[in-house]
Amino acid sequence: MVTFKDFRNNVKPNWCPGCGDFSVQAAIQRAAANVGIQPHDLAVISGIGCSGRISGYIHSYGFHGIHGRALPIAQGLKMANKDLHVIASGGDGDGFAIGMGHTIHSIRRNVDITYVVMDNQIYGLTKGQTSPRSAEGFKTKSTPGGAIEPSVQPLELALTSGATFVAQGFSSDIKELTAIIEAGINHKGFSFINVFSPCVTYNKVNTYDWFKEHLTKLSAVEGYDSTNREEAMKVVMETEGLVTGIIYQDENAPSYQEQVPGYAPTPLVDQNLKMSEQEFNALIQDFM
Amino acid sequence: MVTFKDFRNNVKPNWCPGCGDFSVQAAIQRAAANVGIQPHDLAVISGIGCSGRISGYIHSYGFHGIHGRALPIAQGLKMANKDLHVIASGGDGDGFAIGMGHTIHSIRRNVDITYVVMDNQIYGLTKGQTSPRSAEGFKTKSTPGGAIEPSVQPLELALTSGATFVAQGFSSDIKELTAIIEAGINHKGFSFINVFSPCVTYNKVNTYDWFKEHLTKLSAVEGYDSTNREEAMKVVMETEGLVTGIIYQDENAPSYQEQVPGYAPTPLVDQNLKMSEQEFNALIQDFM
Amino acid sequence: MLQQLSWKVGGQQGEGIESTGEIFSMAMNRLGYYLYGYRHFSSRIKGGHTNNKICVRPTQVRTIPDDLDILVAFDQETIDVNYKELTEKSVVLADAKFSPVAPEDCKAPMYIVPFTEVAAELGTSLMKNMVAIGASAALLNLDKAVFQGVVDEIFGKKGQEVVEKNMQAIQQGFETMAEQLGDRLGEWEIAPADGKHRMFMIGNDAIAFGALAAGVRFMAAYPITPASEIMEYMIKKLPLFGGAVIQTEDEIAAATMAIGSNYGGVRAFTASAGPGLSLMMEAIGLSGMTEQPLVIVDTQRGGPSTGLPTKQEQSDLMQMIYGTHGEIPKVVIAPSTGEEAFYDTIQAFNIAEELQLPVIILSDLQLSLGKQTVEPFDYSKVEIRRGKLVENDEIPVAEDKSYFKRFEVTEDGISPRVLPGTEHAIHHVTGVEHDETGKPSEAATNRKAQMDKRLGKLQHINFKEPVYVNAPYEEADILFVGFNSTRGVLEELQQTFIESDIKVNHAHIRLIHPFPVEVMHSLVAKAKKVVVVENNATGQLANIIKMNVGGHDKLVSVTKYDGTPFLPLQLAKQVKELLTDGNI
Amino acid sequence: MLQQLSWKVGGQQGEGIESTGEIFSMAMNRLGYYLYGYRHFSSRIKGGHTNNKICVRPTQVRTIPDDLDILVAFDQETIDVNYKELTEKSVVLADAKFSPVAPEDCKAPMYIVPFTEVAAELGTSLMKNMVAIGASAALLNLDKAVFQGVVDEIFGKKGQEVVEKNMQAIQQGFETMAEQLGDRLGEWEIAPADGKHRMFMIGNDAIAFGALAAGVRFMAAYPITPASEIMEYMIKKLPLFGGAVIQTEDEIAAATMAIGSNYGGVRAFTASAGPGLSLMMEAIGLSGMTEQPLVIVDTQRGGPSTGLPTKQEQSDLMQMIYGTHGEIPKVVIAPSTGEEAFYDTIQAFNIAEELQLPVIILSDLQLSLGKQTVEPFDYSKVEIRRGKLVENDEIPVAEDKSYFKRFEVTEDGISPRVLPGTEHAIHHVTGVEHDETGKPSEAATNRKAQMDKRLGKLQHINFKEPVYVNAPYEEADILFVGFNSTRGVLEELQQTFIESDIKVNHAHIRLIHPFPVEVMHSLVAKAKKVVVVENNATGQLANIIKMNVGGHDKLVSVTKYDGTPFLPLQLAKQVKELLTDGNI
Ligand SMILES: Cc1ncc(C[n+]2csc(CCOP(=O)(O)OP(=O)(O)O)c2C)c(N)n1
Ligand SMILES: Cc1ncc(C[n+]2csc(CCOP(=O)(O)OP(=O)(O)O)c2C)c(N)n1
Ligand code: SF4
Ligand code: SF4
Ligand SMILES: [Mg+2]
Ligand SMILES: [Mg+2]
Repeated sequence: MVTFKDFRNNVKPNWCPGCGDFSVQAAIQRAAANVGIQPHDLAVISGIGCSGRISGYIHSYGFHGIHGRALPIAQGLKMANKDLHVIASGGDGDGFAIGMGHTIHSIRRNVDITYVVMDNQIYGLTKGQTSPRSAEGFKTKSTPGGAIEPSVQPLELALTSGATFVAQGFSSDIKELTAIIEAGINHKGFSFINVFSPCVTYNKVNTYDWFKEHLTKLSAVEGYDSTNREEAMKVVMETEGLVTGIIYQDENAPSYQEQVPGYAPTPLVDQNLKMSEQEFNALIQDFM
Repeated sequence: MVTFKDFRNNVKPNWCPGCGDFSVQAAIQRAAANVGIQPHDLAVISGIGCSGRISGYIHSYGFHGIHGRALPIAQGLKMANKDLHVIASGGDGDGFAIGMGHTIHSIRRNVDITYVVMDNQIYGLTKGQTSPRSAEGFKTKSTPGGAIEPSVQPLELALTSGATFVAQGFSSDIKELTAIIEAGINHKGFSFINVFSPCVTYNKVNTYDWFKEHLTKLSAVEGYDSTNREEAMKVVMETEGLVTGIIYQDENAPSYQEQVPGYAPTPLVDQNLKMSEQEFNALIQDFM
Repeated sequence: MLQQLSWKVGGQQGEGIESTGEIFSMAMNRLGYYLYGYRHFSSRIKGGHTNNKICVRPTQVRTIPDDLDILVAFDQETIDVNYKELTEKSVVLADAKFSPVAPEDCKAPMYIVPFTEVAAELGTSLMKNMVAIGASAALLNLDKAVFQGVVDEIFGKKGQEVVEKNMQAIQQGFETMAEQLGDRLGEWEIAPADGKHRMFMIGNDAIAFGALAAGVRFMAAYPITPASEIMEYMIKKLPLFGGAVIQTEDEIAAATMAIGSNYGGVRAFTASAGPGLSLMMEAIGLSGMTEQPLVIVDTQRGGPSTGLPTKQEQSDLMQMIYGTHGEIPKVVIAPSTGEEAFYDTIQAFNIAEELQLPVIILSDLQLSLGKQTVEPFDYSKVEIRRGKLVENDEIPVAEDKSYFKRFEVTEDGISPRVLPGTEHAIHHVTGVEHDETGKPSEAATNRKAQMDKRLGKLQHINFKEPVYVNAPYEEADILFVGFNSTRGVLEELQQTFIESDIKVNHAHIRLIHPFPVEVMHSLVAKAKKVVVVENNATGQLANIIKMNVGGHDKLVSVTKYDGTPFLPLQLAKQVKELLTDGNI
Repeated sequence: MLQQLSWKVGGQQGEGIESTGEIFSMAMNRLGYYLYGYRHFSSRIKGGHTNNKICVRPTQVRTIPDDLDILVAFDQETIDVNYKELTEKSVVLADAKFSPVAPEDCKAPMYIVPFTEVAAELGTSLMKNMVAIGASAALLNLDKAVFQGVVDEIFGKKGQEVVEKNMQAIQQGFETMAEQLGDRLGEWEIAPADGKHRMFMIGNDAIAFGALAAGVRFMAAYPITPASEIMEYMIKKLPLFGGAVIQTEDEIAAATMAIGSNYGGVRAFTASAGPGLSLMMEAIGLSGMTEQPLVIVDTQRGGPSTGLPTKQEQSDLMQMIYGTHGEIPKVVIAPSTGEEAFYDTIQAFNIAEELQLPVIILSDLQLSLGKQTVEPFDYSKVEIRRGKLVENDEIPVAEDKSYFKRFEVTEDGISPRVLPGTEHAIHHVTGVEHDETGKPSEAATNRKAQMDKRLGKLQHINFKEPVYVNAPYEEADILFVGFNSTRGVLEELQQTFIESDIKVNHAHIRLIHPFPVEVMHSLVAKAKKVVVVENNATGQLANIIKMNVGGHDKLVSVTKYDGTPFLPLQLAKQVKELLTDGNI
């Protein structure tokens, strides 16, 4: 039996003490163990940012790519080897600024991977500029007078983009977060998981306490039906996005891979690269 | 008095006969005339695609940029010269595939420009590949078995991204479209206008007739309140996006320019480039 | 009897010009002729002049000629735009429908043939192209049976009646023409071909086929001229091999997705043109830094920016070598024929895996879209080499979570490669500088070791025939140098010059980077003048030679950047002018 | 009395190391010393070793020395990482708190000083840096009054009490140290400075200040190390001038937004580093093709990919020249000092408008973040030239909607430029090839004319002093060549070598592209060996010289790519080894 300890490696994270990302890492490790994945069957693909370092802190395959492109790398990997469990992760700048296009198109595409955004409403690694998730009025190095753009609404965006799995967690609540990520891994399409992961160094507004005060837990909403998209949209709008839990899931929607015409039922990586002479000649015939 | 004829130039569009883009062009010309803009005070910034050619067919300043980047160019221009009327336009691939990130962030930013998407649910110029707006199941050169991704929902995306003006038109209904674009130009923030503009060559499904059959006009919806965002979202979801008219407008929201700290009330382009010696010395003092 | 036929059909885009050329060529191909075609078209869908110029020969041909023997015109514009290519020996066949007028200084006689009318009488004016083909057949004295196979193949699924109608159109075109020709019937007959069956394809087909044969099972791409056919081929064929194509949201996604797939162990690639390549620069750097194989096809077109998207150019050379920030090892391959396009694509995938780096297959519009005769590809020559791909059972069980040395500094400079999913080989991959296990490291000594290892890999490249050399002379007056599709025009020129007693060697660079310094050094040394011929304005290849080989004094840069390909006579004149100008 | 002091403070990131160096330097600056500082830091927010090395001299200094005179250590790691730089004449000041241990082979004596303890006693251990500064002052025999101004300025707004506490901390640091030092008090006293007031700033400040002085009123940018300070300066200052900064969603938006603003007539720019530049390649091409001015700053850092984001490198040179697909005219400027960074930035904006093209200001991490003494900028030297910007009243009324010839082929190759909003000058702009009015055109002759016009513009560049030359010898043994921040180390080396009777000339390339061929040709001709020194692995500048000037035989490429800057002694050794190896 694997345990979360199997997903620990011997690298000491270079995050600031108290950073929310520690718990996101722990939750991914626990979730992977709970699902029963072997470390070598998991690949964590991450972006650039403080958050992006996460792929180096989990004992599994890890790929720390370039800013904003974790999702296409992750999808390419999953297409190559459908037997791997692929988790993409990165910051709010990574996923909602430079990576916004990929985020929305990945959601639409529904390739079976899990995407965990470590949302601290700030650019951590570059030392405290505004992020698309920074609230209006939030003062940062790049908006000393306060941000003047309404913040991106990840859950609404995901829902309107045809997401089949939308959830949100809070890094303080490792238990709930672990359960969410577990469900995300088990979901057979693209799972979109936004996680409030406080930056203790540059975000003095959206702190642990702030979230504790403002967050609603879906598990506390009686009779909430996560299979209902309208209801999902409603709860997100009502809580102004400050809600945690599995917000929406369509368990029946086929994943991208299930729909691609001709896509092999076995991992592409296991195929013999060389085609037969017969196949080769048939291709030649097209041009004769 | 300017008339729409003042916005005609002597270039013959190279669109296919019957292409929806002709009417979008006409509507922009009429709207500009109706608003009373002088041709030299209008700048049309366009992307790459059949649609993108539009900036060359209107007698006004025109900038035909690169694929997917009409919006940042347009915003840079508007920031430089707030007295200009700036219209950005391009195709559905331009705005929702490669340009998706800019589209969402431009909406959030709310710089006072008008964005007209010529949505034909296909890639025209590159000869008929699937676009993010192609409906599921739609067969194209690149999806011979039918598209397998749910199509992007422009109106929902705009609404969830904090849009202050969201509208949709149909290129056959020049009158309504003209009125929409006129309102968009008059709107003081970012106006997002999606226009169904059929591609008669590569899209044999979403034809003029198809739209005539499927579109609902908001003007026909009794008591529709375009200042109510929830109602807007509702009507968009109910009609599955097949609705035309001004869907949502917040006339009171300040534009980006109005909120930038210190931004000059007169166009930046009119400023004297050279600072005074006094100003210069004050800057030097910071480093002494 | 002609030793070569130069045939062109022209009209408005969207009018069936393409299929006219296609059917004519297919028939000639089946007779065993060698063909080389070049299409003139515009960046618009319907309307605008388009034409298709095809050179037919009983022997190898890899260039379009300057002149025309036959011009088939479906509109007046076709005559006006193309008549300068006509000589006294040529002929114009013009559709009666548009009341054609020959310009005063048109050297060739014009025959007005009722293409549309005849077709309409047979049922649909759409068949006017078949009538025109029939008329051409009369000039060439071709048996209409020659077309039966092609017509069967194209119209067969529409039923026997359609096939027959089309054959009738050809027949009537032949007859109507024959009547007008009188004595001249068959005057344009071409010397007989060998009757062998060969492939007839565009360069993009050869590249795509090569990719498939190399074992590609995944492609991620975004449409763009003139690369899209590669994606379209893969969309058609990959499902037969269990693979998939994803049309991505942009080129950045395409390149990074291809990296992801290669990381996963599946050969994957993307194809684009200039604008797309410009967007992929960061991804290419990632591939280089993380040592993940990546193959990218760049089908060059007229630049800069959107430029001349449907025109020939070779102006991305420098970008392909130097476009990425920082320093990575990178391979740039530039095939010049359909055959090379196929085999070099396979080489590209092998090298990408062997050296664990990005490989760019450089093509140009003329090679990518020009349709040419290609010798059937040889299955036995399809070799697949995956380099140091280590399997699980070759790896000792890792102790105490220590990472696998995926980036080990080895003697030959190549680190062992493992795929995610391998039990005993967990490691980290990052675009940040890293140690042998992939952990980020800023240590100066490690940095240097990893940089040296990565950049040093290029020394181990296993590329067959990096330069195509035809150098009959130990001491040459001229060494011609080119890359990509100028191959044919230079071959032609070399022959002509040799015939006028100028000693000419020819080198066509197939491996652009790492530059084949030695071969080129000795060839340059053997020549009095080095004439570098390229379709760009700044003489990029000439500059690369200056940088790598020197020889500034004897280098002459011949450039063309007006969107049109080099033509043999025109180029000969250009070179000769430089000769008499004392430059040579 | 020292002619130069080399001082370093080190500790954990986020511990106040930066401000220790800052306060010490500011005080020295006000005494009229010349300073040059270089920070070692990592790509993480808190924790990890960081240090700040500062060279203090009564005369100009533009490099950090190899050795250290004083090392102030706030943790053991600082000693372990840096002790090799210590000589017998140096000294370590270590905080008693971490029970410091000097390595056995440490040549310098160590003084253990209770920095933290003293500070804590005064109220807060945060003031330990002031104690350390006081201790340093004792070594230098500095009057504590020297610090009063700086402390006032920094802590003034926190109230008089805080100011006094900090001054007390300095005082006590001085005294505690003085006690330990005994006789050695003031042994590290530096030769007196001239007392003149000069600026002390990082290169990024100089660039940003230059942009503001050049009339920039708009910036669009995306954060990245080591460019962010430029954006941060503009965010602070632009509101004072009515302008604005937009932090965009990515670098593509930043570059294209800047193009839009320039098109509108407002000087605008963006700044980034390698990864951002790789993403901007398509936009740069658009600027070149549409002839819209665009200025981009590239602050080079360790590549490739994410590479070594906080380390020195000069490896984007080739990309800056050749990164875009197709061929555009482009200017690349590489200032090497704070002064040049300021004036060259102004030149960049002038040239961008005069020649209507993209101009890249190349910097490197050492120049961008290294803090140095800079002569106060001269207002009278700030010249603004906008080129052929045509006003409405100079334009005849257009007839019948004919377009203005914005892309006219003129004698001097520069087309008249008008801004949108101009009544009589409506025209079209496109990245597609176009005619003189901006309408798309595929015509071959027009294409050639427009390409020739665009590329020919570079001949008209008006750039002051394209190469910094210090060439005392008509026949030199060595010509040193470099660019960007290697200026100081080469100046230093030139002097040392000249002192040992080697005839050395020095050329620092300030205008990288178009390459100053003539100047360099003659300098290369005058030298026996050309030693090109650069912080990259492939010798990019050396290659550019080979391409443009030749001289392959005498070129020696000296490279360093381990993330650390060149140091004078180390470099001298490296060069001398090459000399004795027979290479020189
Ligand atoms: C193309 C590119 N642009 C910019 C950067 C610099 N950069 C690194 S991380 C980052 C954003 C960090 O914010 P976020 O994604 O929210 O991650 P966090 O550090 O907050 O976890 C930026 C702008 C980069 N590495 N690459
Ligand atoms: C960076 C880049 N990638 C690809 C292309 C090729 N391209 C030109 S237009 C276009 C898409 C056209 O679709 P759309 O935006 O919907 O415009 P339409 O032609 O349908 O009006 C593409 C992919 C390009 N010009 N630039
Ligand atoms: S800066 Fe913020 S996000 Fe980054 S490691 Fe520190 S606390 Fe975490
Ligand atoms: S291809 Fe379609 S979108 Fe393009 S011009 Fe023709 S009809 Fe219009
Ligand atoms: Mg963040
Ligand atoms: Mg479209």
